[in-house]
Amino acid sequence: MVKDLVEFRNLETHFKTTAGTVKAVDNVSFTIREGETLCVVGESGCGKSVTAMSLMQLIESPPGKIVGGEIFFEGRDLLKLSKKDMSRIRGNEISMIFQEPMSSLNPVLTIGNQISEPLMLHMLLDRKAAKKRAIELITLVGISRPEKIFDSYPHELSGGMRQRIMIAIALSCDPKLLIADEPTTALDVTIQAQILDLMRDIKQKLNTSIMLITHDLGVVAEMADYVVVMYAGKVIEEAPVLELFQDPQHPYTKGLLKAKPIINQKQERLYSIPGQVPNPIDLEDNCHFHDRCEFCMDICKVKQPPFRSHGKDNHKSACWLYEEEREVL
Amino acid sequence: MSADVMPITENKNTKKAKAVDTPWKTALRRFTRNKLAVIGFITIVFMFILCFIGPFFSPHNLYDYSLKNKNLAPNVTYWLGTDKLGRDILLRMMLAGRISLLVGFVATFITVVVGATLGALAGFYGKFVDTIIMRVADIFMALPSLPILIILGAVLSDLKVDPDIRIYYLMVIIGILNWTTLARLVRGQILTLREQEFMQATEALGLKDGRKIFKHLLPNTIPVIIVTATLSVAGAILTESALSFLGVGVVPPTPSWGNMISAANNLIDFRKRPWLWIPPGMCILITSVAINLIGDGLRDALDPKTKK
Amino acid sequence: MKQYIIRRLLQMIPTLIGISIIIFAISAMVPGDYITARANPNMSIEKQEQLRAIYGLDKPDYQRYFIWAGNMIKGNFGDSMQHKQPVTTVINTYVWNSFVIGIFALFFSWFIAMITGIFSAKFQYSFFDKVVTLLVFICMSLPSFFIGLLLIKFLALDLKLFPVGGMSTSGLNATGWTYFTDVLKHSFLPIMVLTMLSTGGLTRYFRTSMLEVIRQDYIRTARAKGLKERTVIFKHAFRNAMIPAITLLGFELPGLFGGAMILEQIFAWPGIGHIYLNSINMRDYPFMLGFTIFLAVLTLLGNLLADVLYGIADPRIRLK
Amino acid sequence: MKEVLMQVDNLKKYFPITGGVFQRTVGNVKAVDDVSFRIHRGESLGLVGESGCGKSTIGRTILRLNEKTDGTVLFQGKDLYKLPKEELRRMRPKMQIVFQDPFSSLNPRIKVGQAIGEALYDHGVTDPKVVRERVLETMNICGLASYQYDRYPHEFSGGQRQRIGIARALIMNPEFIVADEPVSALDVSIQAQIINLLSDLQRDKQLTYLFISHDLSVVEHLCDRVGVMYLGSMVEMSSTEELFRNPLHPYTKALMSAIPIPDPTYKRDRIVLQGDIPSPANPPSGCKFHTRCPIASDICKQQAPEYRDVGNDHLVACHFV
Repeated sequence: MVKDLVEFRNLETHFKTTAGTVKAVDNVSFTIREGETLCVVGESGCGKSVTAMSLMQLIESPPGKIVGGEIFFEGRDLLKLSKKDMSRIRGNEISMIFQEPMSSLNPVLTIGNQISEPLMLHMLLDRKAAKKRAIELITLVGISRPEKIFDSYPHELSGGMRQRIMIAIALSCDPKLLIADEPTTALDVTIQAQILDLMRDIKQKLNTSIMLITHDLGVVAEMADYVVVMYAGKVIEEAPVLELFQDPQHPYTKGLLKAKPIINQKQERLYSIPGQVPNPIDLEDNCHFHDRCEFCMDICKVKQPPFRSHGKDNHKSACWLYEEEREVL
Repeated sequence: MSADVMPITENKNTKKAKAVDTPWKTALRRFTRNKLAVIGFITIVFMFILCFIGPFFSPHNLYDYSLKNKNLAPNVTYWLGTDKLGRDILLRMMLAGRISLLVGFVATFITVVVGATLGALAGFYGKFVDTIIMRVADIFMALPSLPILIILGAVLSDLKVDPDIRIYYLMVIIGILNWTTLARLVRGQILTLREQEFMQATEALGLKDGRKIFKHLLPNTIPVIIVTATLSVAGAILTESALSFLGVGVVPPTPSWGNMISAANNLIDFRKRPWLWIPPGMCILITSVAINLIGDGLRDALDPKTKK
Repeated sequence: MKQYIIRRLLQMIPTLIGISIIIFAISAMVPGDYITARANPNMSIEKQEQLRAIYGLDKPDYQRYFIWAGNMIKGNFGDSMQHKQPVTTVINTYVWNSFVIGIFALFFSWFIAMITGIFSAKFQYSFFDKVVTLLVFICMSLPSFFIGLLLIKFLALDLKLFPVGGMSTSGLNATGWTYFTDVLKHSFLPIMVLTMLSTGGLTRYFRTSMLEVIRQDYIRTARAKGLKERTVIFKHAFRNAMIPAITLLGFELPGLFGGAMILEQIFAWPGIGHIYLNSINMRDYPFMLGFTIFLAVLTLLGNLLADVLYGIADPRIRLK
Repeated sequence: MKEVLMQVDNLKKYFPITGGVFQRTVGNVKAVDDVSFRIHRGESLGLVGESGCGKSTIGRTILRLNEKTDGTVLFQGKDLYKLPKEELRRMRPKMQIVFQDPFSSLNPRIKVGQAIGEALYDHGVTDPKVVRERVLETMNICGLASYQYDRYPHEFSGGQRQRIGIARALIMNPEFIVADEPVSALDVSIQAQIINLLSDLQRDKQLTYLFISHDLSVVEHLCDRVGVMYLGSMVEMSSTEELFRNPLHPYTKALMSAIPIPDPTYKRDRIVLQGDIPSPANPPSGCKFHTRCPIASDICKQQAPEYRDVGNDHLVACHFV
């Protein structure tokens, strides 16, 4: 039976702003299984990045703070770990790559220096062994002339190559989980294809589970085994990738799938979800999508739909359409 | 006739027609939240009241040289004591404050007018105009400002300029000599603004030059000017007091905080009668700290990037 | 890099010419001159005329400018009337006294500014940060002469901790170690004031630079690698914050050699600043002009040094 | 054949690289390198390509927002680069532009209503009531509520700001609009709203578009003809239907196959181009694509291919087509 690697249970991460508290992550629960690629998909401001940063405990406080819930990693609740233990896990058992390759590497340190750092810290390698391992890693991520790259500076590399170096750094200590926060959004489409190929190839070789955060449904279809859809800080649907694309339940997921123009499938007029994402400050206890939803009923405006499976075992969603008792309380 | 555009569904939050908060209102709100800046503002207001209104309430007047109560320590009638001519130190300090504050603000006004115009010209017209102005700016930047000011002060003394008129020369000299910092900042701001897409939009819309400059470029440059001007007021006050202390700035009998402190050159006064020179010194210190606090508060309030 | 330096040096020439014209014009405006300033009543008019001729003061202004500028290019700044020695030798004798207090003040202010800047950026909005911000504002608005006088009054006169002024106790013609400690005691107050004056601005500069860097993505990457907070701050953040700060070293150059005119006057410190101030009072033109040009050249070289240091510190520019 | 609204011939735009002691020009970034095309009235031409291919530069240069290096640009038969400054200014309303970044394309210090309407004052409309009337009407067409007239840009979301940008261009009753990546910075659901708005406006106001984007699927939906660019040159151009049914240039094929399809069952053998996009400062010799082209051979290295019509108005620049 495949073991659960990470389990989020009722995670709450809030940000204090002058205009009020923003519930960036509002009671989020889902699990990542070993060797699986889980995609968290949603538009900007839905809390997908904050969820990942909460797992890594890189939330800058003030203004942000994890106010509730638990995050289990291999059975241990990370939120209860001491700062020292947590920093031993970061970059070692869980590692992360980010969206902007152009600014994610330190401009004044050489590539080699930045790859060797986690090796020397977590794997206790000396400088020479770390250099050897670093050169292996540079080759693993598909860059030629690794010795030259080892001594060069980030500004001498293109966006695509820098993202490969970020992946090399993340893989340096054979992590169990690789978090990728929109790794290809800032890249051109031909380079994006290379990076996605590389990530799939690495998953085969090292059997690392991947938590991929994206807003592009095309990337989800290509990479994901399991998908979690988020909107305004909440998980509104989760399902295996095939299930989600063929039989989406939540109106927002359906809307997203229809809104994207697809090559060779020309439509006369694009379906578009009206309105815009609600103001995140002091949202009421109701379905946050109600004012943009074409199936909106009275109950949606008043009460929050439960997040449950409706018939299929691992396909859950939070929408009153599938609930029996729908009269307004 | 209009296309069947979906009516934009207003959700509750954006609907309520809340008061329109203009960029200036948001800036004011941010400024008032910054405690240090507000303290600075209150201090400045107090200094102005002290110097410009205080003298009317003082029981003494400037011209009663009564030698019998000269060099008195602070007492109930003379709150800050008297000097060797029996003049009330508190009254003189207030009048001196008028001069120092006036010189500081007028000199800065001159710096702003010269610096902002030259900076705007260099930034907006570019190429030929830009190179000339920037070359001249290089020269002024390299000029050691304090020595030049002292030399000019000495020149004023040699030309036997009447003390009252001398103040105005002083304002012009201090004002003229540090226009370069503001000019560079304004030029830099205009160059960055011209790259912004909304300035290219004014070009695409075919707006006339006048509208481009006064409706788009200047309003977005004003924050930089306000912050730099505020900080340079403190600088101007410090410069004036230094020159006056060296005897080449505001020259007695016109009182200024600087030349009141030069009383400390006489060893006995320095040691025995600190009330002669410490209060004006404290005034300079407090005024310039307050102005710097306001300047920094303005920078945070007006800079759109800093989201506090 | 060499090409860049050559270009900058060539660009300095027109600027220097411009400066020399302005400085000469200002000093030419002064009605009196060295002779009238020193003229004692019994010196007859002809005597004064003769003296002026010797010093060449009787020629029209523009001619005097070309003579002066011509000599200067040949390195001859003319003789100081007051000290009866070439300006360059006068500068050489006194400049090192100013350099001593300048270099110590530079070291202390940079050291203090770096530490406070880093910690007040790291613990932004903390109590420490608020105190530091207030202190920074006070230091930045200190009138140099007033603070000098205050310290002399309280620390030297009242508490007798330090000598009132001068560089060494007169009459004590000791050598070696005792002389050294004596000078050290005398220099303590001037160095302290100089440090206070420059620490304010520097601390604010370091703090803003650190705050800017701490928000960058690569700091988040460093933390995501599990590095200790100390390494993240001192290795990753500090190195990047230092790059713009290094250029400030260049701007300190004029201060180091130019001396603090007002402070040296208050502390009677025999530095070049003090001499320069006297030369202005005494209308000693050759020295006055010569030293002002010296300061201007120092400022220009300082600016160049600042840009060169920036190129060396930042790999993105160094390789160009 | 419909009237040609915009005719561009051998357009070049080079950015000089300076070096040496006297800042002499030592090289050129060939952002736009000899590009020609025509846009007919009522048509929307798509310009597609990756970063550094020069599509945005073309958009700005044909409106003379930055100066060309060579070539001719005729708008309604008039050569924009020969017009005196004032006459060019008076022609501006006919040709407008919508920008990509919703946050930097609006002046933060003036009200939205003013931003949309102010240009009218400089083009003959003097009565404020008339201006306000036309602004409110245009805002309504673009899906903005009237009470938002007095609001400031910082109170709007990205999608709404794009609507303001479109209203600002639309109010001038333009005939030709350059849309420079208008939806790239927006989320998918908002993107669809703006795309629909643009196509509705084209239908209702008979607008002509030059639509610049890096997203082929958006271009396929909106445009009648599409040009694919690589490193400053046009590599292929044809009607949308023809291009997507029968792409000829290897780069176009690779570009299309690289786009992730939101359908997990969709299987295809994807062409993944190796290597990185070369720097426009020193482009490869001969055919610029030869360093990454799967079917490159010696001729591609020496000689740049001729950009020719292979029938059915399908232009392509490749030796092997």
